[in-house]
Amino acid sequence: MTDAPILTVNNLSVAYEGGGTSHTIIDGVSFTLRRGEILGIVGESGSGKSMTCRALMRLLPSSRLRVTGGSVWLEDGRDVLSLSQGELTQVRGRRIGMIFQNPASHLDPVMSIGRQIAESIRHHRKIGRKEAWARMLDILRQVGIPDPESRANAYTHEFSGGMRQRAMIAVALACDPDILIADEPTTALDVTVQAQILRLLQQLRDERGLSIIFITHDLGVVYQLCDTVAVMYAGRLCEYGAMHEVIHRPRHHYTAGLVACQPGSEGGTGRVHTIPGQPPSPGDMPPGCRFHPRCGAADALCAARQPPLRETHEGHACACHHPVGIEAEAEA
Amino acid sequence: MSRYRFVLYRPFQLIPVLIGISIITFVLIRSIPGDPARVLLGPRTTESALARVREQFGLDEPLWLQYFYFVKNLFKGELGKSILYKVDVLKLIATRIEPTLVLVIGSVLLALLIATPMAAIAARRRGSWADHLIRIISTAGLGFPAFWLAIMLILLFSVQLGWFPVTGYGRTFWEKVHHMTLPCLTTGLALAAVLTRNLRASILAELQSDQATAARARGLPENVVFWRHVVPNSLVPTVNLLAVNIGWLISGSVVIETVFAIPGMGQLLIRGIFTRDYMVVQGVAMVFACATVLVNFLADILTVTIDPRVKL
Amino acid sequence: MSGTRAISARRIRWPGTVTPLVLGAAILLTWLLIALFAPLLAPYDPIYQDAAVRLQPPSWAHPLGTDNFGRDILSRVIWAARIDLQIAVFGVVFPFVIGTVAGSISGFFGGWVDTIFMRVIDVVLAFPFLVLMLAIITITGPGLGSFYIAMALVGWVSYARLIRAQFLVLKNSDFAMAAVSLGYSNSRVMFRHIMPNAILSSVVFSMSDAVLVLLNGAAISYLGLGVQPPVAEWGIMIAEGQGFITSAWWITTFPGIAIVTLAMGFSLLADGLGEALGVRE
Amino acid sequence: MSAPVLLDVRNLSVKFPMARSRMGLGPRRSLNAVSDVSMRVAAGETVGLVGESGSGKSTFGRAILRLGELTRGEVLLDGQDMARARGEDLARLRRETAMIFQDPYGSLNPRLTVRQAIGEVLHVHGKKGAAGRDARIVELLELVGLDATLMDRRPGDLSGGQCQRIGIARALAIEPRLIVADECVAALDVSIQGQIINLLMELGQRMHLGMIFIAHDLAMVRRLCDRIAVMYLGRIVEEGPTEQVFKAPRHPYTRSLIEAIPEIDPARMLPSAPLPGEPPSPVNLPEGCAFHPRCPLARSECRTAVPPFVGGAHRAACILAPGGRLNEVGENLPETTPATPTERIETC
Amino acid sequence: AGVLTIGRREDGTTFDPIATAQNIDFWVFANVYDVLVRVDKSGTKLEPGLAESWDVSEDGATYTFKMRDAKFSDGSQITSEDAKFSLERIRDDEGSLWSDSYQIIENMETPDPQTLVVKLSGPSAPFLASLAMPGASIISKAGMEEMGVEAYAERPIASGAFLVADWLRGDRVILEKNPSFWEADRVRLDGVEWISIPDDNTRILKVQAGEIDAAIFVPFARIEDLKADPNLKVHLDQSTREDHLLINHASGELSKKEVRQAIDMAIDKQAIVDAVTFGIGEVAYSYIPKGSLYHYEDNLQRPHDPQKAKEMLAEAGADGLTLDYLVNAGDQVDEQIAVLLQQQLGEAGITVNLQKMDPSQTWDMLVAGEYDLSVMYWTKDVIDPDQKTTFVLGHDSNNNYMTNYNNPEVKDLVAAARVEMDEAKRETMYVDLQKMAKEDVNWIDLYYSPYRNVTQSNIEGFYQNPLGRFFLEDTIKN
Ligand SMILES: Nc1ncnc2c1ncn2[C@@H]1O[C@H](COP(=O)(O)OP(=O)(O)OP(=O)(O)O)[C@@H](O)[C@H]1O
Ligand SMILES: Nc1ncnc2c1ncn2[C@@H]1O[C@H](COP(=O)(O)OP(=O)(O)OP(=O)(O)O)[C@@H](O)[C@H]1O
Ligand SMILES: [Mg+2]
Ligand SMILES: [Mg+2]
Ligand code: NI
Repeated sequence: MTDAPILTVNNLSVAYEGGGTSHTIIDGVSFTLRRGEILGIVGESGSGKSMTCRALMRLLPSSRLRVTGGSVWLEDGRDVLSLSQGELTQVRGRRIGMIFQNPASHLDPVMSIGRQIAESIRHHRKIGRKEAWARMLDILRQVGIPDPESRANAYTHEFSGGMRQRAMIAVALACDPDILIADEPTTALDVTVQAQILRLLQQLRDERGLSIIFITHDLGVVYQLCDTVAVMYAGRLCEYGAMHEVIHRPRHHYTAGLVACQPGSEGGTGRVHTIPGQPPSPGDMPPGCRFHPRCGAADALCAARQPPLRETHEGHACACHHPVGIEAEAEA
Repeated sequence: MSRYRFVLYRPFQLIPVLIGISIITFVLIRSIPGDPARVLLGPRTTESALARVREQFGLDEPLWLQYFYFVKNLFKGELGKSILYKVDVLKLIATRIEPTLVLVIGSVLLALLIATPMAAIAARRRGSWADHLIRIISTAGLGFPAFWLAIMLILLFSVQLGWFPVTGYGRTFWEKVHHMTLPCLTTGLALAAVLTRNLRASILAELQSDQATAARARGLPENVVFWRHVVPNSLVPTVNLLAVNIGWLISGSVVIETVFAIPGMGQLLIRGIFTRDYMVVQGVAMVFACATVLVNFLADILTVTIDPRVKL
Repeated sequence: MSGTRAISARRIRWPGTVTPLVLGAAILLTWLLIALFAPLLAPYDPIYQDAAVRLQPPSWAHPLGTDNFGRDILSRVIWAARIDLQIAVFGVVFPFVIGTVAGSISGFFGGWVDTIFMRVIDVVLAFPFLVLMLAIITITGPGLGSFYIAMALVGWVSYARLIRAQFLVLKNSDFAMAAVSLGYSNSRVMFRHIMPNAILSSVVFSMSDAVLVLLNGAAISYLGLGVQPPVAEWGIMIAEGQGFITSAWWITTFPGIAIVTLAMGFSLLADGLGEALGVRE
Repeated sequence: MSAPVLLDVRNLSVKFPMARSRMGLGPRRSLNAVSDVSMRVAAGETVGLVGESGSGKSTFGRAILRLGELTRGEVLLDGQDMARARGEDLARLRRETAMIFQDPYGSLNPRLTVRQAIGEVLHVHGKKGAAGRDARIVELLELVGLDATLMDRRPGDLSGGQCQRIGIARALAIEPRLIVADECVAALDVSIQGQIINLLMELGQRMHLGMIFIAHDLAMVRRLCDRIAVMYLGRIVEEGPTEQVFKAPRHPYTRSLIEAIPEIDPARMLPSAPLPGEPPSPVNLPEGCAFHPRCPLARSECRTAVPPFVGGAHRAACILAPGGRLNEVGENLPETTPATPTERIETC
Repeated sequence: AGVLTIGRREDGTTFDPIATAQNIDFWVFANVYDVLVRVDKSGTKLEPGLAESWDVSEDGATYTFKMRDAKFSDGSQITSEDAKFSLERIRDDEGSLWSDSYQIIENMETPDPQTLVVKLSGPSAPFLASLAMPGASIISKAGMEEMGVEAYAERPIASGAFLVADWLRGDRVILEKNPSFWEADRVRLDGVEWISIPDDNTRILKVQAGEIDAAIFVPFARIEDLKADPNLKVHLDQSTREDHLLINHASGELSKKEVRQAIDMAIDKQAIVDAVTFGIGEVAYSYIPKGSLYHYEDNLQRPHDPQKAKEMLAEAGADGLTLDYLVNAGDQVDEQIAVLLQQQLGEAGITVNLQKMDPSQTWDMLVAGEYDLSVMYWTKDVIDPDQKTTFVLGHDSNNNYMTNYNNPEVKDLVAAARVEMDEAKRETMYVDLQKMAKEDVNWIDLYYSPYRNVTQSNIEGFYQNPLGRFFLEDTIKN
């Protein structure tokens, strides 16, 4: 892991405008990614994890959604958000590859896997058909697809779930990008297969120095895989820092709750720890700290003012007026 | 290839359909009031003449026996003898099949030629004036009665501009092309309206599909995404729509052939119905039904070819 | 692409917030009102023949002209709205009901019931429907009643197929399964739980089907088996005016426009409903 | 188990017919979704059923409630066979059992309000006169921790967790004795999952319900269930008291499954060589033990014969398991990979 | 020189003269086959055809024809053997639609190739005229025996002015000049194409666009503007067509003569002529059409007087009369008349229910007597009035042409007129018949209308005689 950031997301915001209303979906998200780093983004469903990644690829799923602010700096100093359409196609795939949660729908069903990969290679590398095909086979082999020569001609539906996800990874790796964005790539898979995929990603990082943004809502996966972690809640970053820091010493009450919720950790019986209440809906955000209605430590300040993301510790930032364990630590 | 295996056994599955069709045509046409003998002889005739004609064509036999003969003939590959024309129906159909075929195929081709670019433009520039224009035109296009549109096109292209002949079929290849352009355009326009709307919708859906997004994420330029990943995927529902519309096209041919004096099966059928020429109606309906079934079969093959997921 | 589109979207919107749904409904409502108030709106008796004013071009006295019997086209177009709306409605309602019942039975029970229905549907679909309709209409004698009978006998298959497909999906859906697991009777599951969800796509389809029904009516009129004269109906007005198309264009043009607008109303409504209900044809 | 047996499933098999091959003339093949599965559930007991996707868990769950096809076997409810019940008997099954579904939205009719959805159950089962019905609905809603103000909302206006609770309330409305919950928390957020699990735990105890809890997530099962059954390709390969199974799995598949759970525990890092491959298709199952192609311990015998399901309260279908052919003595499974749980340097 | 292209409504059905009753076929037969005796251009006189001359025996039962020296299109001689064969076929063949009309022929002899002797079972005034019927066209015996009926019906061996070069079914019949025709010098055209164009509009548009030389069956509505076109010539040739309103005498009040007379008076025929035929037709007053043999110019014409009609109905105890009117679906003119009559009869207090029916079905209903009123027309194909008279007044079959008209006196007179060989006597008999029919109102005569054809202005000599025969042998294309 080197220190030079390969991707810097600054104050990224996304809003939804339609039907006469407009509301913020992503609100000022910032983080950096270094070479060889695996950044985990966790959060509940609808907290904006996918949207953040799509925004930084400029792949928002609807014309009613728009990026309302912020910047996404690449290593070479370009801002993805202000690139021309042509430059963008060079960044996508070539610099940043993307793996989606549901490979079945994200692969073209009517084009063979091999052709899809070779297509990207040829497109970015401007090399011959044969050469591209050979490279494609290489990549398939790397992601662990047995017998790539014959499997390359198969279609998506002929692959099993795990194989599809490997194929998806192969597609993302086709042009040897520096950054890989993986949007819940293992959620749909069985645990045994999930373990295989996590292993593969780790290997790729180790062998190629790939930087990975890994989206999940399973803290266990984060623990097994990531170096840093960003916790999102209701469109905002609420905690961000080195993985062990955040998981072992969560500062935000939401993160703390999440960690405590993890049922398997001690195998005990009795009630599971829960966070009371429901996450807010995007059109109807509470004022102040968005977590305060569900937070045990909330007071008037939380309801009134939005807490900024502050560094509480080296490399560990948290957006909370009353961070967990800060007083305790000060005493120690 | 195993996915194409249905090509072998599908024809067998048609047998019950064909039996059903033969019974329905048979019963239906015979339950139409009116007497073919009387039609043939006109009003100035005598009972004895009527009786003789009925006997000659077996119209005096009990219905089940007539059906038995009809089926027996079918197995011999015959469709019976026309009451009006006094020739074998198969022979009549043989002389009439080409124009109808040309009309249907021509309409489909023209419709595709019109609909594909229109749908592509409308979908890619969703919300632009071009999109709205295309949507309005295609919505209105659904509402034109075919025979009225036909006359309008004739007035414009034949009478005013003189580009195409008013009616007829022609004998040489180019003559046929020249004659059939307007009729094909008439049915083609209506079909194009349907196709444009459908294709536009499926392209729009496909443009926002996950796999198109993924293709963009791979850095493929929008054009490549569109032509290689969006369009092929949106064709499948359109192919099926076309197949469903084939019955409608054949129906359309009945009217269009009358307006444009095309010597096809539609005209034969209409005259058959009005003159109670049982054999002709039976025969043509059987041929039309088989054609519809065949077209659906072809559509299935095409679907399987376009979309590797489909198994039949 | 979506990203840039979001930033530099250039959209021409329908004036105000006119959506296809609203526009379609407005057109239909207009025609409905015209039909309802035909006696008030029509300046003349639609079937009164006035030999003195035959084949008059549009004028103040006869804004849309007169036909070869001296009947006022405007009045006929207005009165015809009654018949044509009726055609569009009844031409759809009967097939809709029959098809829905057949399709739901076929889809819900499956097995040999389904097989039989499917074969029957295959057979009916294999016929060019206009031909089938012609045959049925000649059997029952021309006129509106026969037209409805023919439409019902031929048109139900589309609805049956749609509903059946929906039932096949929905009967395995969790909520249908839940209903069964809660011990509800078959009919309750079928009609209270599956049907309301299955029927949406047919409702949307019925709107575009109404367009087809109108056009079929016109084609049948052209082939001479339309409504009884002297009733004013757009299809038959066009068919009758054919002979004057070069000399008296107004006889065919106005009923033509009427059909196209009504058809557009239905299509737009179908589009809008489909969008609103999340159903695609 | 001292409690009386509520449900006794014996040798249940479910086959799905497949389309005939070769011009419809070839042999009729079938997909063995569930083969020869037996299971007992006592009143007040919660049995967890885990296994990978496609292993037949849902099919099993549906079959015992007669919501799906059932090819062979018996389903005894209070000793009465329900597998082929009709009419009144089937109605009794429906009255005494209920199912909770995975998709919280999908299992509710989108057109019915909460009041209608629950009221309908009460109406059909004649539980309460129209007068008392609303009160009972409120009571049920409170039972699952919902506010009565939600009564007139439709599923579309509710969150996933709320919908799931309504699904549970509706299931409870018929006052069942046995509940089958099919992945009922998989679609929910982590923070909500716990709420539902707690609710089920509470209800199970309070109402002395028998429950079959189908899940992917072993951690949840461990928390909730008294006993656990592990399915692989349509068969139960291991069954026993939860803690015993977790502590000392007897089937290599169970062990791999437990190892593959990503946990926040430096002592339990993912194996560096995870279980290879994926479950084969249930259409053409491998000969012998279905797990052998992926099994790190596979012997040549595994290829030929299906291992018997042996053991006492904790049973497994593996020749290497205690009581299995090669392990009469009852040692635990041999280790396959050296125990190198961590390969990352702890930073804190 | 040149090929004449003519647009017509339908394609022909066959070239076997005995196997069709359709005008559409007959009109082409007249170009392809010659007959023993022809009808002249006026449509009222017979003239020699393939029979150069003929003698009638004293008793009027034996006819001796002398055949002309003429050849078939295959070059073979047309002999009396062929004539005999043709007449035997129409009388005896099981496929003949006309056998009833020729049963009068008892036997035929051919003493030599030029002589045909026909013996009738009794005298018959209309016999000679019936030989002019296209059904009695002369075909080649050898040719038919060799080719078989079906092949002959497709590509006949012609005895007339043109031969069938090709027949594209459903599209067109292509005729070429028959060089072997005995009158070949008279024929100026190289050929004729009969093209079927079913839609009235497009058929006319095609002439207007100059794509064809002529079109027949011009709708009344188009006559006016076609006349205005300098490139076109409109031909309104006298026809024997008469449109009439059938009355079912067996239906309730309609059995009363006074009621029928009242209906006759309630109808404004001139209005029909104006509205439906655009003034091209003429009010009809006798069942024997104007310009036909024995037509009676001075027959009674009841004035249009709805008031009087009302009174007469009241007198007859038939006020508030409600009648079912059968309309032929698909026939514009029929529907127009129906709509007009409905309004006119309404003015006389008669309620008319229109019942639109497919034409094939209306016949069945007419024959079954399930109607009150219906419009039909009759175009003669024989010059002699006997055929029509028998059908309409002679109680021969179909209940007097579906009307159930029953007047024994009239019936006897019809039979007598058939065997009366004296021209003058016969004429008075027919005049009486016309008067009696009018008095009884067997049906209501509506209007006579001409054949309506249009040609390019460079076509000369395009003419259709009242029986519908086109004289294409005299037509010139410049
Ligand atoms: N096409 C869209 N139009 C409008 N809003 C959208 C759209 N897609 C997503 N959203 C909203 O954006 C917010 C963030 O969604 P996002 O998909 O980023 O969540 P997520 O954290 O990835 O959730 P999950 O874990 O379910 O994938 C949600 O509130 C969602 O409702
Ligand atoms: N109706 C059906 N027809 C045919 N095959 C079926 C049907 N339902 C299930 N199957 C097959 O039966 C097998 C078992 O499916 P089942 O849904 O029971 O698995 P599961 O263990 O519940 O999986 P998951 O964890 O994904 O829910 C699968 O291979 C599935 O494809
Ligand atoms: Mg997401
Ligand atoms: Mg399942
Ligand atoms: Ni885009």
